[in-house]
Amino acid sequence: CPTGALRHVTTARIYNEVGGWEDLFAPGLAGCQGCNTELLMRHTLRRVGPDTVLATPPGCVPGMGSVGFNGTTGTKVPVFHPLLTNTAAMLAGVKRQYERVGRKVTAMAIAGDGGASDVGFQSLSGAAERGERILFMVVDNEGYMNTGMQRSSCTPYGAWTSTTPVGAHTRGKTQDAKNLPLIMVNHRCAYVATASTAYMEDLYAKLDKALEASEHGFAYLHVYSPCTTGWRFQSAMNIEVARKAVESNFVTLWEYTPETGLSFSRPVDRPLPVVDYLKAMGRFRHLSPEQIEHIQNKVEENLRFVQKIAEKEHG
Amino acid sequence: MSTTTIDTPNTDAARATTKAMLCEGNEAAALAVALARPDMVAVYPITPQTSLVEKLASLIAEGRMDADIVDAEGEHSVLSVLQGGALAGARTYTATCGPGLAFMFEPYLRTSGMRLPLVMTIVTRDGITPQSVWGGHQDAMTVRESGWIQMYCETVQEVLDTTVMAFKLAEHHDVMLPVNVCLDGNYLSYGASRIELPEQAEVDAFMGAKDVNWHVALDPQRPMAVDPLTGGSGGNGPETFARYRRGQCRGMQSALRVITEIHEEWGQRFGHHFAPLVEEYRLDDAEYAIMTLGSMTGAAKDAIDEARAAGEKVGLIKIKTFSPFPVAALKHALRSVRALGVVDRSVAFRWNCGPMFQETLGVLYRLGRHIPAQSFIGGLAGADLTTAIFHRVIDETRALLTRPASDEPVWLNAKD
Amino acid sequence: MYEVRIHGRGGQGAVLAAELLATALVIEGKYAVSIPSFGFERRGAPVVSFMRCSDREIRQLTNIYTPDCIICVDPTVANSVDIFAGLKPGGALVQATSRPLAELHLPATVGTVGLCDAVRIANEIFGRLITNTLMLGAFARTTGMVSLEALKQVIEESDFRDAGLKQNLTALERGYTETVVHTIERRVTA
Amino acid sequence: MSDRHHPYPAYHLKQAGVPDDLCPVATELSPMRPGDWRSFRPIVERDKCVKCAVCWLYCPVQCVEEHAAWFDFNLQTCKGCGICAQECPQRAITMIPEAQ
Repeated sequence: CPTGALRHVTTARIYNEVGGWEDLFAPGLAGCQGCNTELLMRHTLRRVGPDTVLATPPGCVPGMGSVGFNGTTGTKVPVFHPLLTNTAAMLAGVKRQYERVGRKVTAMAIAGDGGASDVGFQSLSGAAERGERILFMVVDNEGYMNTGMQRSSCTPYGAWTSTTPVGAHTRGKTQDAKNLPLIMVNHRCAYVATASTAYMEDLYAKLDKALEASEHGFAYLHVYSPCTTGWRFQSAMNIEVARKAVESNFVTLWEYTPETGLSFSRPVDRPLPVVDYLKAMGRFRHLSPEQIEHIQNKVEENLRFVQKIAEKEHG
Repeated sequence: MSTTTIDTPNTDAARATTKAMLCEGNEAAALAVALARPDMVAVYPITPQTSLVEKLASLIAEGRMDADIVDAEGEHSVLSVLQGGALAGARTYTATCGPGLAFMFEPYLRTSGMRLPLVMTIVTRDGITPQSVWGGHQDAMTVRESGWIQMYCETVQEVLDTTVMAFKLAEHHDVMLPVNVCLDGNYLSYGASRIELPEQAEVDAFMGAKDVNWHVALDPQRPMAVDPLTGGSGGNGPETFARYRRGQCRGMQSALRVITEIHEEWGQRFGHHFAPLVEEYRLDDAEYAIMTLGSMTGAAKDAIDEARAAGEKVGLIKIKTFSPFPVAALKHALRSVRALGVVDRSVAFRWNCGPMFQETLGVLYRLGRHIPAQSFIGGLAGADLTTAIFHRVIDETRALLTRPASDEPVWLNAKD
Repeated sequence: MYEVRIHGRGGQGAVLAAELLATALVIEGKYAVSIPSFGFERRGAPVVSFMRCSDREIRQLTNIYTPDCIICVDPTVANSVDIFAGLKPGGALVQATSRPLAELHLPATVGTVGLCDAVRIANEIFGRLITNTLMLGAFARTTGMVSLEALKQVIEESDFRDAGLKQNLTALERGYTETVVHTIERRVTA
Repeated sequence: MSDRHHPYPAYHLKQAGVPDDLCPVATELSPMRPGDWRSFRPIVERDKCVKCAVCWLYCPVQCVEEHAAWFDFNLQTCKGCGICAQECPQRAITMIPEAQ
């Protein structure tokens, strides 16, 4: 299989480059079996390195013990629980003080989509507007998964969550997801990108760019992170679900800088029908044909929207 | 406003040099902050605090103050930015009031638990509903159980001096708690009085070395997890949690001693003497007394002087430090009075009285004295508490010598 | 204790006038307090501010209800506000007006009157209706409570810049020299 | 960027004299080992392994250990999710019931 062979070369190259760097989380974290977020955290922090202050607002990231419990820590670098609401602001304060005293420290957040797109959005937007020099990563598992799968504004249309249940009157979430990365593009951040753990070489490349951008402006990374528990699929299928999201254009991978504009980093030539992605998990099991059509239309509309921005930037 | 300065003759050789000037309360707070040399101030404007942060911004713009100023998008982020700054070692400051304080309540609660020595002025404001932009203590009183130290100022000079002292207090190793300097919106924030401004070098000598994050830091050279989840239903969690809570309470109690020490040192250095916890005014042979808080006290003292001149045996007790509540100092002040009138500029909804009155009842119990005490509520939403009003308070308190107090508060600026 | 209440309209600088006056008195070695009224000071709306001074420390941070002197920096605000409320018997009025004393309706409490055609002078100096520094000059002339020199020093050291500074110094000077002071015989009560 | 990757410094609160009743802080690493969560464990067919590192790349707990000619798993921390077996291009990994 030619694409598979290509992938081996790429993964081996990543391994040879970064495999020797220390995993900066404790060996034991309490993420669910097959947790995509734990995978993302470990790769990310290893890449970003020990000269980092890490903020993990309430959610799965500290929920699995990255900040620790009762006197122990889960992380080898300085780490803290900001409030769900103030991650970007608190990190900005940390970064500014180190800049004031002339120390090079990366201020990084690994935040859930709920804390970023809902209740933490004001501080995120404010910090982006002020151009605070921080690296803000959103782990988008499309809901409040740590507390038992409640809907967030990043939850997609039709998805079952515990607060958008399936019943006689409603069948899952009745609104489409907020597109947080595009909102961040409209803040003209120094760097904005979407990524997926299924495309790890793409993620690593974007992490490098984001890290660099965070030295002179606000860097924002939005990573789609399937949740085996909340989305209802077998833990072994996590990367496969993440991959199908991209292959169906349910998730598009792109990056943006004010200088280069927006461009797709993994364009999909022949996208799978979105139903192939939806069928891979239980949270969409109840969908009617009309709901599936709505989602297919939305996927295409979202794609056209981003394509137009990309064309304008390069036209 | 004018920054006219006049050198004042130095009457005490050991005393620091000062400059006299006319200054509004908000301006005095800003000048004090500059003297304390914070690394970081974060601001969001709100009436009646606005002229304070405008003054800070101009001091920084003119190069008269070396601090990073963060124009945050709201008070919630203001306090959050400062928490981050403090965890990286910055001395930090902000000011707010009313709705701004309510909006920052979530990080506000956290500042004391993390033992971060922030200083924040509350330019007190009434409301929030009935909607009001005018003075009153309701905002500061509403957050009184949040683990912050709160000191209320009577004069513009006291605003200036207390604001500088607040930084040293907050960073004292036995305290390590955030401090609110409460300054009355309107009468103190915009009222301009003659003040004496201390010299920078002498404030530097008073302040000593900055020591903000020795106990908790976000520093790659000292990696630690800050505020991991603590508690649970078993194991060592609950007792660990209780240990930290008890530590917070001990810090508050230590503050009573440290506030007194710092006020004494300030008085020796600068010749400005303020009662650190509770001021006893003409109490020595007083049969009855009134209690005040903040800027209302000046008019009340004038009324006491006039009543004394008319032969009344009345004195005044002013609370300066409201949190931690100065139980021992207030016990001393109340030791011999036989009737008490307590004037609050806010309400304690649950007890149908003023908050200071409510707290004082507890002190009387500890003292073992059951004397008639009356709650007076006035000065809400910018209402003026004049000498004439305090004569009424004095008269009604004197009446308690011969009749019991009412369970109802007396509403001073309300028409029946 | 000497208490002054200043009446004007938003934009004429009544609040600033109270602070400038208090600062001048501090320069002269007195204690002084200025308090603005706390409303919505919109341009044109009636505004009031307060100033009290004394040889010893002032403790009251309150509004003023029984002033020794009223400075009214606007000729028509008295139509909508009772500017004389609480004036102490024998008190002073410093009024911006183009009318002679005989045309003014003054209550019995007024003992001294200083009249200054401030609007006309302000138009000549500023081309705008800024009467506050003019009326401080008029106050100094009428009451003698503060020296012209101290007021000049305050204006020189305050935030006024360049042309504004020169205009305000001129305004102060002309307010002082072009004010006519009348002493009213106290009416004998029957 | 590899200059970022130096050993992180150890810091001991007690040695630094930080009281244990101020702000909750922690420097001791969590001793948790979630290996006992497993129902299935991965078995590597060593001769099939080409060391492509795909299992390492996608292992959420990063428990993959490199040996001379093959990759294997640290069973103290492996939670048995099965992603490695699913993603291995050589089909070199099998999940077998923990009870076996």
